[in-house]
Parts: sequence; C-alpha cells; structure tokens
Amino acid sequence: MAKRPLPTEFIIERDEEKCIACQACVRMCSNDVHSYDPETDTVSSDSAKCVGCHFCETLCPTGALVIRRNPSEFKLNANWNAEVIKNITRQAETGGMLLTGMGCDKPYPIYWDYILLNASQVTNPSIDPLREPMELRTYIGRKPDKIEIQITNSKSQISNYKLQTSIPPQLKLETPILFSAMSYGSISLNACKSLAKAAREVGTFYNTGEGGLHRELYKYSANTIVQVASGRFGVHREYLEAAAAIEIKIGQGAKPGIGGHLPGEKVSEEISQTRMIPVGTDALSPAPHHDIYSIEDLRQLIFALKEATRYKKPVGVKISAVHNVAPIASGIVRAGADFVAIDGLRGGTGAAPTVVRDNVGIPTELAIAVVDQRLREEGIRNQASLIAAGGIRSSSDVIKAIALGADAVYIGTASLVAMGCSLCQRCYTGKCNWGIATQDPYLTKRLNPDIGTRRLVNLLRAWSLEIKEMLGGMGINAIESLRGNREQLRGVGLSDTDLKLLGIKPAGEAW
Amino acid sequence: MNYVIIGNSASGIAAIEAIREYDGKNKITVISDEPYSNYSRPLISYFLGKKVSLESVSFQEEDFYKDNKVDLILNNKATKLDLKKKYVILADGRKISFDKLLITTGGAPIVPEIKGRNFNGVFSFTTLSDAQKIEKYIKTNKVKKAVVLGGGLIGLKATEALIELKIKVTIVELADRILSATFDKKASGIIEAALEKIGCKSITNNTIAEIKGKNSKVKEVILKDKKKIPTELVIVAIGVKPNIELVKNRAINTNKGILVDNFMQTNIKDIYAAGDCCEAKDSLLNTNRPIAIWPVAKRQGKIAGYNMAGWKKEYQGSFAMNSVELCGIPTISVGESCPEKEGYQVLEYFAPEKSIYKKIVIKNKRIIGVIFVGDIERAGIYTSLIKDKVDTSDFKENLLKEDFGLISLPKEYRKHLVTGEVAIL
Amino acid sequence: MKKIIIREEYCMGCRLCEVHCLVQHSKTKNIIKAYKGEYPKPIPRIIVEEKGYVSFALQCRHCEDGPCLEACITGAMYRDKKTGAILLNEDKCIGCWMCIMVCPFGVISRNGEGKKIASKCDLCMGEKVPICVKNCPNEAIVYEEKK
Amino acid sequence: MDRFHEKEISGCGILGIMDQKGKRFSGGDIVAGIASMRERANGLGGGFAAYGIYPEHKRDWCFHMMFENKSAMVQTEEYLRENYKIVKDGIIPTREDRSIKYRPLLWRYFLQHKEEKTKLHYDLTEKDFVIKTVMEINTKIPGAFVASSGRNMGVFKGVGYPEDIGRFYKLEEYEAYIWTAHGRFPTNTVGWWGGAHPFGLLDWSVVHNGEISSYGINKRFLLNYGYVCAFFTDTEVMTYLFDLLVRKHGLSFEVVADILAAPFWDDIERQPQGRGELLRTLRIAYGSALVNGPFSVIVANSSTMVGLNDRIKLRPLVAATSENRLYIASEESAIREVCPRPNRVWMPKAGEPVIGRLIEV
Repeated sequence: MAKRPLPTEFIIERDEEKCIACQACVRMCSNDVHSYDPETDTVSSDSAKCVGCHFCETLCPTGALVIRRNPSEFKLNANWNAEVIKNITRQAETGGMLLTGMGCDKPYPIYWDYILLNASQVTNPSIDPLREPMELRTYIGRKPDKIEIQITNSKSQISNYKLQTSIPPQLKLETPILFSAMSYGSISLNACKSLAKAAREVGTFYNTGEGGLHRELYKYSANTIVQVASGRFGVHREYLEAAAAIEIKIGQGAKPGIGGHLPGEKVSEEISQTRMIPVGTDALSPAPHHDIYSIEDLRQLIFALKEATRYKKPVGVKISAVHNVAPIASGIVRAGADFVAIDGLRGGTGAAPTVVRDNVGIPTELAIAVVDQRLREEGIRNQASLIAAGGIRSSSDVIKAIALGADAVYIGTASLVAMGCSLCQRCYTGKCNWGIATQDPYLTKRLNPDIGTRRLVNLLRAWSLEIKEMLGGMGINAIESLRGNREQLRGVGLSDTDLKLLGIKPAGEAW
Repeated sequence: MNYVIIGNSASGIAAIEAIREYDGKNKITVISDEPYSNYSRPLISYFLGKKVSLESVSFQEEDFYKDNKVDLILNNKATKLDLKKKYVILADGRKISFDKLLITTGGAPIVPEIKGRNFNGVFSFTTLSDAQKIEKYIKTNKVKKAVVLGGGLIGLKATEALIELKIKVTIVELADRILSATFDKKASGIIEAALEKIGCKSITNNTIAEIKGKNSKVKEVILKDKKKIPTELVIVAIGVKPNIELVKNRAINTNKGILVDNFMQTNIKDIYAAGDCCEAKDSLLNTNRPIAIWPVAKRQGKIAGYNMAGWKKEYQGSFAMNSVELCGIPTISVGESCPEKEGYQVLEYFAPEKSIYKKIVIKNKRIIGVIFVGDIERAGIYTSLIKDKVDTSDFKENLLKEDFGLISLPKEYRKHLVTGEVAIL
Repeated sequence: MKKIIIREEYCMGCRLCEVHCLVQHSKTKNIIKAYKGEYPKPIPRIIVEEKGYVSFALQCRHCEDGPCLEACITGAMYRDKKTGAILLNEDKCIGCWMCIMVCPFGVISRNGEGKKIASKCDLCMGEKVPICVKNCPNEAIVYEEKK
Repeated sequence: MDRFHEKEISGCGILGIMDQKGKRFSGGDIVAGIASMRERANGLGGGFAAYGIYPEHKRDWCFHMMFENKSAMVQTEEYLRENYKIVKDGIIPTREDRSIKYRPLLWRYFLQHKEEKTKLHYDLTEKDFVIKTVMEINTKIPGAFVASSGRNMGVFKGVGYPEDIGRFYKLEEYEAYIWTAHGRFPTNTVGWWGGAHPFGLLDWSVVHNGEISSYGINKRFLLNYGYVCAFFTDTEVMTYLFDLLVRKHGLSFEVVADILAAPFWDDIERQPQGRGELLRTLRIAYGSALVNGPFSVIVANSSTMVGLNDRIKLRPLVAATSENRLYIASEESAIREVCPRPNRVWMPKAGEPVIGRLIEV
C-alpha cells in the first residue's frame, strides 16, 4: 500500500444537540478540521487533521466539542506499541526524520516527583509569609570569593568601612524564575512581547533565544538576556549593548548536539530584519559554533563578548545536560562564564528530531545536583550562578531545583502553557492555533500581549507566593538560605545511587 | 434675552434642544399655526395607513416643553415681523417680542392650477390635518378608488397608505418614471413593478388636465392625453416649496427659500432660519439650495440654536438623501444619484428578479451618489464616504461586494471611524 | 461614558461576540434555544468584519453627535440620559431606515424577520459589561472610559 | 547510632562572661550562672570554654582530648608526635561526681609546631595546619575527639547538666578572662561527650542555642572554602563561618554579623548609599553564609566575645555590663545570679551583635 492510513490520533465528538453551527470552530482551526455545510446548516469535523490543541474546544460557546484520544488500539504489544508502529509507518512513507516540538514526553523518571520538602516543627519556628518578610530576591552573576573592607578609621565603626571589592555585574531577580530562551521566529512577536512585558513587571528576565531583538522589544532591554548562538543571527553591537546579560548558547536540552532550523517560509520581512538574513531563506544554526571547538575557544568568545560590552554585563553559557555535564560546567566556569544554564532532557523546543529529543541528555535534576556539587568541591561555585532549565512545571519544582543548588530556574514550556499552549507538540508546523508558535498573521493576533503578560505575571506571582509559603514552612525567610540546602530535601523511592547523585538523604532519615 | 421660534417641527425642536444645552435660563417662545404640540410630518402617511396612531406621531414627549421651559403658542399663525422693534405679530394680534428669532416655517405644498381642483375629495398631503381630512373623507365616502398626482416620495407614501386602506390607486407622474428626482429608470422600475403587483398603476409622462366632479365631489380626472380615470379621491403631491410667505418682500433676503449663511443667520442680525423654508449650503453641489429632508432640518435647527445661544458653530452643509420603504422594498438614495451629464462613473448591481439594485456614482474618484433598492444594509458607510469625499481608488472594486464594510476602507480612515467620533452629516 | 473600544490587532475573527450578542438579544437568552428554537431567529447587533487576516468587531459607537438621532423621524432613537448610550425605542420605530442611511459605521440593521424595525447595540443595558466584551476571548473589544 | 551522621538539634541555655581588661577570674561565676538556667538543659550536655587558663603555656597549642578507648589515645599520640613537639601532656583533672555516669579518658597536650612540617606544608599557615590536624584526628582516628585546640584556652564539656560538668572539671580552680557556658537540651537522645558544647577550634569557641534551617547550604558554602563539616552540628558550622570570615577573610565582627544575620533587602534599600552598598555587596557575595532560622550564639576567641541573634530574633539573648565585665546570656536571670546589679542591661536587636573586646592596658 503506497499510503497506509493510520488511525487518527484524536477523535472529535460533536454533540449535535448542543452545536448551534456558529462556526467558531470552523473559522478558528488552522488545520481545517471543521467545515460548515450551508445546505444542511451543520458543522462536521475531520478528525484526521486534528492535532489535539483544544483551541476549538476552548472556544466552543456551547461546549459541544470534546477532543478525545482515539481509543483505537493495535494488538497489545509491549515492544511494538502503537507509537512504534505509527512511526515506522510514517518513515516508511516519507523516508525522513520524524520531527516534533516541545520537550521529551517519554516516561523517564521525573526526579522532582520523588523529592520531598521539609518543614519546621517545634524545634524551630516556621515563618508566616503573610506577616513577615520573605525574600526571593536573587542575583545572577559571578560572586567574589571574599569581600575586602578597608577600615578608614581606627574605630571599627561601620561608617568608616570602605569596600575594596566590587561586585561583578549581576542580574537582579525579584523571584528566582526567568523565562527561557525562545526566539522571535520560533514564537510570535506577541508571545515575545508578553514575555518581555511580564519580565519587566515582575522584575526578572526573558531571553531572546537566537532570534535577534525585534525593534519593538528594545524598550524591554533592561529585562532582556540576549543569546549568541551558533548561527549568530541578529547579533550586532546594538543587540549586545541593549541586553542586560548575554548568553552563549551551546546546547538545548531538547536537542543536545543538534543545530537549529527555521524554515524559509517562516522568515518573513520582520524576521529577516531581526535576524539579519534574507527573506525566505532557511535560518540554519549549525550544531556546534564553528569558532568553538574547545573550551579555550569558548573562553575566547566569552571574553570577546565581555570586551565588547566593557565588562558591564554578565556573560553566561547555556548547555544541555549531558553525561559529562559536571566537568563541562566546571570548565565553563573556569573559562569565565558568569552563569551557566543547564537545560535538561525535558527542555522544550520549537522543532527537533523526535529521536534526539526523546533519547539524548539527562534530567536537569541530576545535572544540577552534580554540577553544584562539583563546583563546590572545586571551590568555584561562587564564580558562577547556576540556572536550571528543562521541564520546570511548578513552584515545587522551582524550590527543589534551588535546594539542589540552582540559583534560579528558566521556565519555557510553563510560560507557554500560561499563554494558552496545550502541548500538542506541533510547533514546527507554524500553525499554532494559540498564536504562539507561528508567524501567520492570521494566527499571531490570537495572542493578545496584554493578556499574555497578565497571565505570565499571574503565574510568577502565584509561584512566588507558593515558594514563600514553603520557605516559611521550613523556617527560612531568604531564598539564599535554601539555595543548595539539600538538607531540606528527602528522596522517596529513589535508589541509593540516585540519592547519592542528588546529594539528598532518603525520606525518614533525620539530619 | 428672548428666543422666539416660529414653527414647531424638526428644526424648531432641534433649536430648542441646542439652545438649552447652553442656556438653561432665558425664555424661549415657540409659535405654531398647528393645533398639535408637535408631530413628525414624515409620519402622516403612516398615520393615514393606520400604522401609527395619532398619539405616536409626536416625536417628542409631552413634557418636553415643560422640561425645557418653553412657552408654546399653538394654533396661532405668525403673520408679520417687525424687524426694527423686534417683535412678531400673531394672527390674533398679539405681539411677541424677541431678541433672537428663528424662522422654521417649513415647506408648503405646490398646488398646480388645475381646473376642478376645488371639488371635494381633492387634497394636498403635507400636514397632519391633511391626513386627518383625507381619512375622514375616505370614511364618509367609502372611497375605493384614488388618483395620486405626483410620483415623488410624498405621492408614493400616500399611495402606500391608501393601498393599506384597500383603495385602488393610480399614480400620475409627469416624468418618465416615478421617483424621478432621485431614482433612475432601473430603480423606479423595481418599485413600479412592485406597485403593479399589488394592483397600483403608474401612468408616466402624463398629468391631470382637469378634475371633474359631481355633487361637488370629485368623480374623475382627465389626463393630458384625454384619458379618463374614474376616481373618488385625488391627492395632489407634486412637491413642496419653502414656505416664505412671512418674509416675502421684506428686508430678509430670499430666493426660493430664505437665504442664510453658514451659521444659519439671515442677512438680518439675530434673525435665523432653518429647515425646509431656507436655502443653506449643499456640500455636494457647493451651492445654497433648499434640501427639504428631516435630518437636514434637524441639523440646521440645531446649528441655528447653538448660534442663537451664543456658541458659534458652523454648518458644514448637507446633501439630499432619503430612505423609504415602498411595497416592502427598502430604498435609499443619497446625493447625486442620477447625474445626467457626462464625466461620471457608475458602478451597478442590478437583479430585478430579487428586487435588488445598487448603484454607485463616482466622480473624480469620489462617490457623489448612491441608490440602494432592496438591499440597504450598511448604506450609511457610503453616505459617510460621500460626506467625507473619500478617494475610492484603493477600494473601488470592493464597493459593491457583499462583504463591503469599514474593513475595505483605508486603515487610517477606518481607524478614525472605529476609534474616534464622527462629525455629523 | 464608557465605550466599547475596538482593538482590531487582536480580533481573531471567531465571531463569538456575534453569538453572545444574539443570545443576549434573544427571547429565551438560552444559547441553544436562541439558535435552534426561536423564530424569527434573533440577529446579533454586532458585526464582525473580516478581510484577509484583519478582522474586527463593530457595533454602535454611541456617537457623541449621533447622526441617527437626527435622522430618526419618529423619535424612536434616543440618548439614554443616565448612560449616554443611544438606544432605540422599538415601539416607536416604524422602519423608515433613515438611521441606516446615515450611520457611518453601518451598524444599524433591519430586523429582517419580525416587526420591521431597526436593530442596534444597546450596550446590553442592565449588564455591567456588554456581553460581547465579556465574552471576547482575546479582549479585542474592551469596555473602557474614554477621554 | 552513628554519631557522625545525625545532625544534632537542641534548645539550650548559653552564657558568657568577659573581663574586658583581661583580669582573670574563677570559674565559679560561670557555673553558678549557667546553673540558674537549668530548665534550658536536660542533662544531656553541658560545657565551658575558658580563656587565659594556661598562662604558662600561652605560646603552645593546647589540645583537650577525649578518648573513648586506649587505642584511640595511642594512635592520637603517635600522630601528634609525628607532627608536633609535645611540650607537656597529662590527664585533665576531674573530681568524682555521682551525676556523671560515664566519662571518656580526658587528656590534654601542649604542643609546639615543627619547623620541618611548616616547610612541607608551605601552603598552610600554622593555624591552618592545626585545623588540618584536628580534622584528621576527628575523622580518621576512631574514638578520638579534639574538644579544643587553641592557645591558652580550653573547652571542658561532657554529658550531664552544666553545673555537674563544672564541678566534675573543678572549674572553680581555673581563672580566665572569658568564660562561656552551655547547657544543652537536645531533642535527640544521643548524648556523647564530644557532641556537647562549646565547640572549639583553634582559639574559637562557640556556644549556640538554635536550629539553623540554612544548615545545608552553610555547610556546602564552607565546603567551597575547604571546610568539611564532620559533626553535623550547627555549632560546628557557626565556628567555621567565624573562622572563615574573621580569620581568613579579615572581616570585623560587625561585618560578620551583617553577613550571618543579614538585614532584609527592604532595610538595605533604606540605608544611606555607602552603607547600603556595603550591605548589598555582602549579601550578594556571602548569601550562602546567611544563617537562617532561630539562633543565639556566643562566640569567643582570645581577644573577643561576641553575642549574636538571628535576623528576626527567634531565640532569646540578653546582654549586660558591669564595670569591666560583659555578660551575655539566654536569660537575664543568669546574669543577675552572678551580677545582681549590672550597670546596663539590654536586649540586643535581631542581627545586632554584642561585641566585647579586650581593652589593652
């Protein structure tokens, strides 16, 4: 059979009693799933086209639509399951790599879910964040190992103290959560605006990814981390100067060792200008930086960027969490990075080969734990901040990441979900019904940045409140007292090796 | 300060409202020769057709005069003006002195010199009294047949009313088509056909030469071509002209109507005129001429009121337009809808089987007139394009499309419309 | 007064405003009955205009100097003193369509089915926020005080 | 239970008395004072630190040792002999006391540095070398524990109520210019002699009342600077923090207080620019040294006694002065017990250090 039709992934149930044929679904679906028949004044749906983004279901004014997974099943087989059969069939037809979007969705252990937090009882008091200050402020950047103070007068009065050490450039975060790198191109300008405005409102940062900095985003530069990636798209003097910090992107959790590819169809006039490439050409980010084949090359780029910005802003490096992550991170810190972002296995992407996304890299929980430990053992933990990325889903993930040793976390997928994303994983098609991962003007307007901003701010506010509540419960009133404080964590159902790597005790074990 | 307004219809009422926006105190006196406190003249055909009750013909609430502290003098005609001493002399001899005077005497029906026009059963059709008289005559004489002279708007509205009363009507029109002032052949054709369908005949290129009667009641009309049409009722509705009787041959300048400037003031200070009785700016033709339609009368009255109260406001001019539903077919015509000379471009959609006709007249890239028959949705957008003299080059091809709307217009113009306020027509 | 502000850059063209407007102005105010059980079928008082990817919802702007107010020959069209909204007294309206002729936004329609009267936005009198605004999923129409 | 793998948690009573002119006085007062806070202890630990007690050996390192068995002592002595010149050693005198049930072998050594060792470990200062010695004995010789390792000072501690421990060690026979004391109320039942307070390292001694919620990060912060916390006690962490910040980083006690009990960001922002900048810098650089959770602590070295509370004062701390004496205690009663009419009594604010320095005469 030249083309073997596969069971559709979803089925669309339309309650005819409730359907009023208003055609909102017809108008809104970018995949043309629904169609209206004026002769019968009815709407019908073609399930085969449905990607399961739930946009129509969300809009349907009568709740007439339900999108379900198709229960159609192959013969039960633990090895040759439906996904395997479908993938092989697709590849047999196309001869191509399978593409996907968002982060790894395979059921590898999510360590966050096997880690529990502590709380105070009797021996020390918990603190009520509603009544007492609770501090989440975090500084990202290189810290001096020691502070020297000159006492100008023999009397040791504080007013006579003179600082001899100056703090290298820092990013000040009012909550230890930043928005991950997502490029203009992979996401819409409205999505970028939402992130930028929310970062400004909350007092944190968003990251341009390798998409350059659109003119309209310059006004948020004080809350912008700009990325320098292997394609160097959109990198120019003004870009670097506008930024609050610079991040060299070596790798991405969803596709370690793989470059990026923005198809030419998405390179519109605006994107071409922002990325500084011709309209309609593919934007190919090479797998490696072709001027970085070694750690010393990285050092050169770090210092080239520091020189270019006169040592006024932190320069960090983002890597994917791979097997050797601890020594690599150590090398990066020694190469002069002011922060290291570690993107784990479950980090998101706009497009990646499925096989890479689902099989390469390690979970961020383990990566952060081993990197933090390694840097401390080497006595260089102060020299760089650690940002954990890749699959942070909730405030408890945030607080656990910080307790494991991260200074802050990057959230990407969570921020997209806040803006509407339902993880249909079809970002690479450019047909995102939610107006996020698309450049189609018909779709991008669906994301009103005012709403996007509000929802993102709400998310960060909610998470911050929860973090404060949990911190208070532990009797801690400043986030820095939790950072790397693994005594506040306990593992359940983890192997001894996992516990050792995470540097935490099993639940039930006292201090 | 004494404001005096002669006339109690659209302009007069609008003037009261305008004055009261700025001056809540000073005295306003309204003089009307009508017995009713106010009514909407366009509604008389609906009254006659029994679609609107006598109470509903009024367009202002009863306590309007009280609320606005207006002295209302009814059933008393202003007969003379003393411009020097500034007073109005009424039919009963009373003198009403004024500081500012507004003349809104409206229009008067044109009554042709036809032999036999004094027979009972021959009526004009401009006032509520006319309608009431007709109604009474029909009732008393059990009228079954009628002739309407004049296929203009008033004639047709009268026709429609009579048809509602199950009277068989024949329209006699001098021109080659009905509604000739605003409709072209195609538009008229649709209405004529619709009239025909309900048994109403339109005789064009003709007129009444003589009215014959019996026992002082009308019995038949004889047309120009000698054709005889038996009838029990004749309504003469060949048009109206400005009613300038009061000022004729006085110091106030008149032409067909009373001449006013862009502040609705006559050549005499403190004396204003508005509505059907005056000649004000036609912004389309760029001349002064009477435009006897309701919205224009209201607008002019309002402008006059503002200026009388001391707030200088300029009249931007208006142009002819009308909307009426005939035989269940809605129609709208605006501006120069039937240009006769060369130099115009006409866009058309004509579907007589659906009784739909759309016509857009363009001159120098700008729309100067439209006709919509059968489908009038969103007609106001075109009116506003005419008013704002918008260059249509960029969207001309969309003008007749079914989805034509603000979205078809240049973004800047649209934005102004959507977000901003609109100036009045 | 508060006005409905149109933000065409965020209108998705879903036309849910029309749906909800229709329901609001139906007899039953029940979405399914309004669509499936009411004759004549109610019509929305809001229009969504679409062309390419641009779209916006449009309803009576309640102009400060409303031409429809001047054009109305029956006094059916009036300004609500309390809210400043331009409303239509349906009992007085006789369907002369003068208002349609002069409305520069084209947002007054003929109520095609039942009594021949004009139909226009009434700002959902009695509701705190007009129903179209409340139900716009993307805040492409907002109800705000306008300077 | 393995004493090295359970962090100890305790509520406690603490007391410190200092003669700022360096005049030595007997241990009677400190024992009487701490005894008055018996309710703050539960008999599972008590101890004292005394400064100026060995004037005749004031240049020698004095190690107070606890041995659980003879072989521990043999191994320790071998180790010490290899690295130091043992000037003098002997049993720490004690008196029999019914309340003291079990006691390890208590021995003290007066040690001098060996020149050849200094050369071998040229990267270490003499003090660093002493610390290295202490760490190695504590972690590598089973049954051996260094209770104190300073000069002209010593730590006397054990399992029991502090007044019993004082009597046991015959403290009334010693004279010191700084005395600190600790009565312990551990919530775990493990009472071992080494785990009693004060904690001593070099001439540092720390008595502490509290439970540090930031323990996990303080410990790992210290790891970054080469300190390995072996005992899972807050007091140990506190001691190393003082050693790092005061001895190694050369910061004053006032500054250290601003690090350990850092002001809130809001307060920092309200400060005048220079001070604000200083505090901001300290917090950015030393955030992981912030000691979070309830504590009151008395830290002493040869020239200073410092009392400090956590940043929101979750544990009691009172200070008083009388003539040249500075008193710091958990409760005012303990001070009044030995100094009924002090010149001044005050409650230090959260994070506000009470610093007593030797006034040179």
